[in-house]
Amino acid sequence: MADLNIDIAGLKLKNPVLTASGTFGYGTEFEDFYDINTLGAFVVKGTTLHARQGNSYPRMAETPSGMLNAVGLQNGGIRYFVDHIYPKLLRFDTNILVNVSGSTVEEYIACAEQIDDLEHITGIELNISCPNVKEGGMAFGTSCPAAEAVVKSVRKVYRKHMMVKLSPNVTDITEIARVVENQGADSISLINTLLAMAIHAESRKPVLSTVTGGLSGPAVKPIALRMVWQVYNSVKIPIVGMGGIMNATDAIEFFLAGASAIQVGTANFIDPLATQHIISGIDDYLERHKFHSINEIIGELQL
Amino acid sequence: MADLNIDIAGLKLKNPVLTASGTFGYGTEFEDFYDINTLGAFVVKGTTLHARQGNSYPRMAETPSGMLNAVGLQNGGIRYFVDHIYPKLLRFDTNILVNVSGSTVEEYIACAEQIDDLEHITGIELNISCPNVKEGGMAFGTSCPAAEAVVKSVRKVYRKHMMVKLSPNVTDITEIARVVENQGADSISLINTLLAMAIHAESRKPVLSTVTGGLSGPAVKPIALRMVWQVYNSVKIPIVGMGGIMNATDAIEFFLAGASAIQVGTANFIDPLATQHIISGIDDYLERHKFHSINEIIGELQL
Amino acid sequence: MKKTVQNLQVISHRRLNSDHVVLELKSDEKLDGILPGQFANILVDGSQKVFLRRPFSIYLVDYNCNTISVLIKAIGDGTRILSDQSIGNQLSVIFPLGNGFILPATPTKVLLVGGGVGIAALMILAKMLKENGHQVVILLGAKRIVDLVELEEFAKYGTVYTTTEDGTHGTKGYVTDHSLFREECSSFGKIYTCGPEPMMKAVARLALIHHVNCEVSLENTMACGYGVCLCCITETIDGHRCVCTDGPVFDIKRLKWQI
Amino acid sequence: MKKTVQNLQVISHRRLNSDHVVLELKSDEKLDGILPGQFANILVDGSQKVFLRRPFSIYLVDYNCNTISVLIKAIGDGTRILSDQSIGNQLSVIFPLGNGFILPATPTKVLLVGGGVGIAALMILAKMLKENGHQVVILLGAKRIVDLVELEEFAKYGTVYTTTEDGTHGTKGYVTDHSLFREECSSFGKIYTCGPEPMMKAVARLALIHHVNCEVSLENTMACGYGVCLCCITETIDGHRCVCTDGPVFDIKRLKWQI
Ligand SMILES: Cc1cc2nc3c(=O)[nH]c(=O)nc-3n(C[C@H](O)[C@H](O)[C@H](O)COP(=O)(O)OP(=O)(O)OC[C@H]3O[C@@H](n4cnc5c(N)ncnc54)[C@H](O)[C@@H]3O)c2cc1C
Ligand SMILES: Cc1cc2nc3c(=O)[nH]c(=O)nc-3n(C[C@H](O)[C@H](O)[C@H](O)COP(=O)(O)OP(=O)(O)OC[C@H]3O[C@@H](n4cnc5c(N)ncnc54)[C@H](O)[C@@H]3O)c2cc1C
Ligand SMILES: Cc1cc2nc3c(=O)[nH]c(=O)nc-3n(C[C@H](O)[C@H](O)[C@H](O)COP(=O)(O)O)c2cc1C
Ligand SMILES: Cc1cc2nc3c(=O)[nH]c(=O)nc-3n(C[C@H](O)[C@H](O)[C@H](O)COP(=O)(O)O)c2cc1C
Ligand code: FES
Ligand code: FES
Repeated sequence: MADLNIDIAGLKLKNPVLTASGTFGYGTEFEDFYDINTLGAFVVKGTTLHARQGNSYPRMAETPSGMLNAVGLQNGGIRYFVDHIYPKLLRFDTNILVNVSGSTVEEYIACAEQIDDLEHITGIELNISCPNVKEGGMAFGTSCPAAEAVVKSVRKVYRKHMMVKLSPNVTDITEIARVVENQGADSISLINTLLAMAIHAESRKPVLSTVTGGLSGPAVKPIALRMVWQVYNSVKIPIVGMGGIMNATDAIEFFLAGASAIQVGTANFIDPLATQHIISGIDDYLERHKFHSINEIIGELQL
Repeated sequence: MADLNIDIAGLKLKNPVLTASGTFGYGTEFEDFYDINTLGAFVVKGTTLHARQGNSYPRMAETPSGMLNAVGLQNGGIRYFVDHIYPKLLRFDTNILVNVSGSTVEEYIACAEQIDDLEHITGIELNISCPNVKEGGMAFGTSCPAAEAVVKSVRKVYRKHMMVKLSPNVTDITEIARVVENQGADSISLINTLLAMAIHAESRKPVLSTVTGGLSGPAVKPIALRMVWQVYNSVKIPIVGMGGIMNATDAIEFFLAGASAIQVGTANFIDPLATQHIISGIDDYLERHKFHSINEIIGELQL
Repeated sequence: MKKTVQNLQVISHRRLNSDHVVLELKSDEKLDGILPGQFANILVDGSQKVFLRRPFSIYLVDYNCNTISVLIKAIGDGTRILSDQSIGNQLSVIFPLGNGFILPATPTKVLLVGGGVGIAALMILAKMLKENGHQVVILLGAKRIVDLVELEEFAKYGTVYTTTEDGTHGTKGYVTDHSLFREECSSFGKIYTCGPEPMMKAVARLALIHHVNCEVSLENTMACGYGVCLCCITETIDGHRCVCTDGPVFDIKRLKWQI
Repeated sequence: MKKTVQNLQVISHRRLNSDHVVLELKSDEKLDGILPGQFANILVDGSQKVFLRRPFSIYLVDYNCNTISVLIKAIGDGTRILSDQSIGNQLSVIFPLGNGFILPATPTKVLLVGGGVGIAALMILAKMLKENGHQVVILLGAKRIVDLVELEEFAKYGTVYTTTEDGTHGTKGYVTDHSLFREECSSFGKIYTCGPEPMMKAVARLALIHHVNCEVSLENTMACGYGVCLCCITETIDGHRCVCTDGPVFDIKRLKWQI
């Protein structure tokens, strides 16, 4: 058994496998399948200051080796989370991060402030990259000044681990990554979904009620890997990589590109046990290649 | 038989099916398979002022529902093209476009000037989006001032149809599209490949000699469709859509999103007869839905 | 039963007609307590065109053999590949999912209305209703006679009536054109329906008019099938609700249908 | 023969050992003039993991039955799926591709050196050399005895020698350790080789030393297989050249190998 422990800027994880926001509910949905305390951490669903209904149906389209979603951050709002969800999370013995979104900087701040008070929440993942909401969302992650404003403001009120999740829908992801680092992010996670579209040729209609949605799954893996590698070469804070990770081999590719940990998203839908296979597969890989610790392969791409 | 004729800003095509640069050689390679005069047009391989060796091996990686390439514009240079390739193209009775790339604006100009003299070449496709060359290439397509400079300059020396091919590696593709339109492009083609990366976990090496390469194939179709639709809603000049088109249904989706014609790229590798099936499939679709002409479905997405 | 992911083995493959098959899938583990109306989410492994799992109602359960059956109508790539599975193949299945129909507390005369492949959700329901002493009437509608399948199987659990749009079997017309609705609708203590949405809405309208309780089983495009992706919503009086966890069975009074 | 895309039917499937099979594929059309060393690019239809075609040397051709055979070693998803094809299945095949070996103009004693699945390119070559009156010596190398396949088939066309790394068959060691190279290398008018690159380089070095003409058949990752993608280059004295059209067979003097 290799050493899978990893320290992400003070966030100590028993292994580098997390689940991605919006693909893991509040964790409780997986309890029938496995003990979710085996995860390095899990990230709960996108949470906003006010309750959100999300977008209308249909919200999903299958695409080649991937899918589009246009959920639009359906959630009960931070008060509902604190009152009704948080108490249920107290029984878990692993790191829990809350994914936070907002339409304005003030909303981000108000939401983060309330999470700061929750002892059992190890950190937040600041989502400045949701492509499925009309206001805010991705806009914060595709412009340097906007990213700067939101990260800086939240940093002032949130004292624990602040991971910032970047949008891949940009010309130069390293630019945004550096801004985020400079404003005090503890770590960076990427990628969120790519803005995309599906059309039903027979009915001549868009498949999604919102016309465009976010692309995820193996189709985006090569883009995600490239971005992780670029960001790894541009910032010093740790990176949490994701985008199309289906198995341990995919995960290893992200570590080599520079990710200190990874998140599993869409793969949860295909195989609810995906994270469990990935954790043991990483261990196998390390043993087979005679590495003692996961730390020995992070960023170790041989050029 | 529906009417497949289409007029792209004066470029008259017998049908809206073209082949994409870099995936169709100089056309001659397909003569064993079918009569390439059946195509609306074909776009020959990326041509530069000076001969280019291209990148080292390996240049290709297979990815989920797609592939990466890092060819790097291997070609004999424009003089070689004029002297040795052009004479062989004289026998074809369909539109031929030359895809032009450069490291500097001057190179683009010099190359375009020489093509302007070739009677049998109907137009150029200005490639401001190649991700696989060190200098120039994609840089011209990811910044508005750079795109403006190259399109404006080439417009001065090139009098026939000037199609400009956009890069998808940008935050806002409509911004670049408008610049290109304002500088006198006759049409816009998109998308070129997405900058991406593949890693071989066992050897811990990048799969490509250049580390990153360009992603194409069905994996990118949802992104390409979204960009075509965005550009369609932003400019008045015609759009030639591409990115992962494998069959007639895919092609129809691009027409509905706003493309007046489409290009078939990676699909040629999987099925050399892909264009032939697509042309007849488009006709079938139009007949089945009782349309008389391809013009009736362009941009006709029902919102 | 808790939801699980299991590799189930295809142990029988029964073709009903050109596009319908019933697959029987065997588990290595003891099955317990699957509710009528629950579904299974099946992986179409290795196909280029099918990325996500495909949901199917649990058609029948055999607790002695530890098998579940699904009735599949081939309409696209996923269902076609599943229809062509050979005996012995393993399929990765997440089950049981969803909430299930609610059976009446006391012996009741109930009506089951099925259309198209929606009948798949009703077989196990009919069986359990009968086993629980209810009086079961089954009305199945289809376009043409060839689309009516498993009538004999249904007949084991209740009286079966049919309608076809072209009149080739039973009453000519839609299910709602059947005399059952005109003549004895109010005599039913509950109506259960599953099929195309327009059909279910028409049935729901009649149920409302005649003040009969009615549950419908909805379809929806699903990514996960167990409540985490939030892709499969339907509008209810409580807002957006997931069809895969809050449903697929809904009391029509909870739905915001324009009927 | 002009290159074509055809659906060929699997008409025989011969398993040689746990990971090698020979598939015989039948065309509806008359085949003509396939050169030894040419290859076929085969579509692995419908698999999620395999997007591009996979290239295979043409192992044998039967002009009477209009079939080509390929020898496949299962090393990954594509080759595994192809190895499992049943008789009757259709495969989309682009063939014949590439340039092919050049046969000596006059009767000559030639040496064929094959390693691993590289032997696939040599069978049809051995056959045609023999049919054209050349004297054929065949040297096949492998790790262990189990990896040596089709020795009897090769024996039809020439004298067969073997080497294995563990000494379980023939000479112990690499092909270049065989006495043929020490004792009679210069007696060959030409050497043809196909196999792992280190092996081919070692053979090429000896050929150069002994001033024997030598052709090698290269492998490469290919997207198209017919010269349009420019992905499959190798360094030659004329610059980058495509293995799929300028090759797969190269005279070693054209290659920029460090040997
Ligand atoms: C809870 C539930 C239970 C179900 N039970 C059964 C069952 O018992 N037996 C059965 O045969 N089917 C059942 N279905 C439907 C089945 O899941 C779909 O037929 C299947 O997902 C289609 O997959 P495909 O790959 O064959 O078709 P695709 O290639 O995905 O689609 C083919 C065409 O059908 C349309 N389509 C796809 N899915 C649906 C859908 N759910 N509703 C309407 N149109 C759709 C697509 O837009 C497309 O035009 C059920 C669905 C749900 C949600
Ligand atoms: C001209 C030519 C002729 C060939 N003839 C034959 C033949 O007659 N019989 C035969 O069995 N094979 C032959 N091959 C090799 C065959 O094409 C590959 O084994 C096949 O493409 C692998 O596909 P896969 O999906 O099974 O493996 P993949 O999943 O693609 O790869 C599995 C592993 O093998 C590596 N790999 C893949 N392709 C190659 C390659 N070409 N060289 C080295 N490593 C590779 C990958 O990096 C990976 O690690 C030939 C190749 C060429 C170019
Ligand atoms: C259905 C769905 C819902 C998602 N919701 C959120 C969300 O609420 N917040 C967020 O930051 N990312 C969200 N994402 C993005 C994922 O967390 C992840 O960044 C993306 O899917 C890429 O990873 P994958 O390819 O492994 O899924 C969602 C993704 C999907 C598929
Ligand atoms: C091997 C290869 C080489 C390419 N070379 C060029 C090129 O020289 N010039 C260019 O503008 N685009 C080039 N492209 C991009 C294609 O023309 C096209 O824009 C892209 O592949 C997306 O379409 P597809 O998914 O249908 O392949 C190349 C693509 C591939 C796969
Ligand atoms: S399908 Fe994912 S929540 Fe219902
Ligand atoms: S494989 Fe495309 S040029 Fe050789």
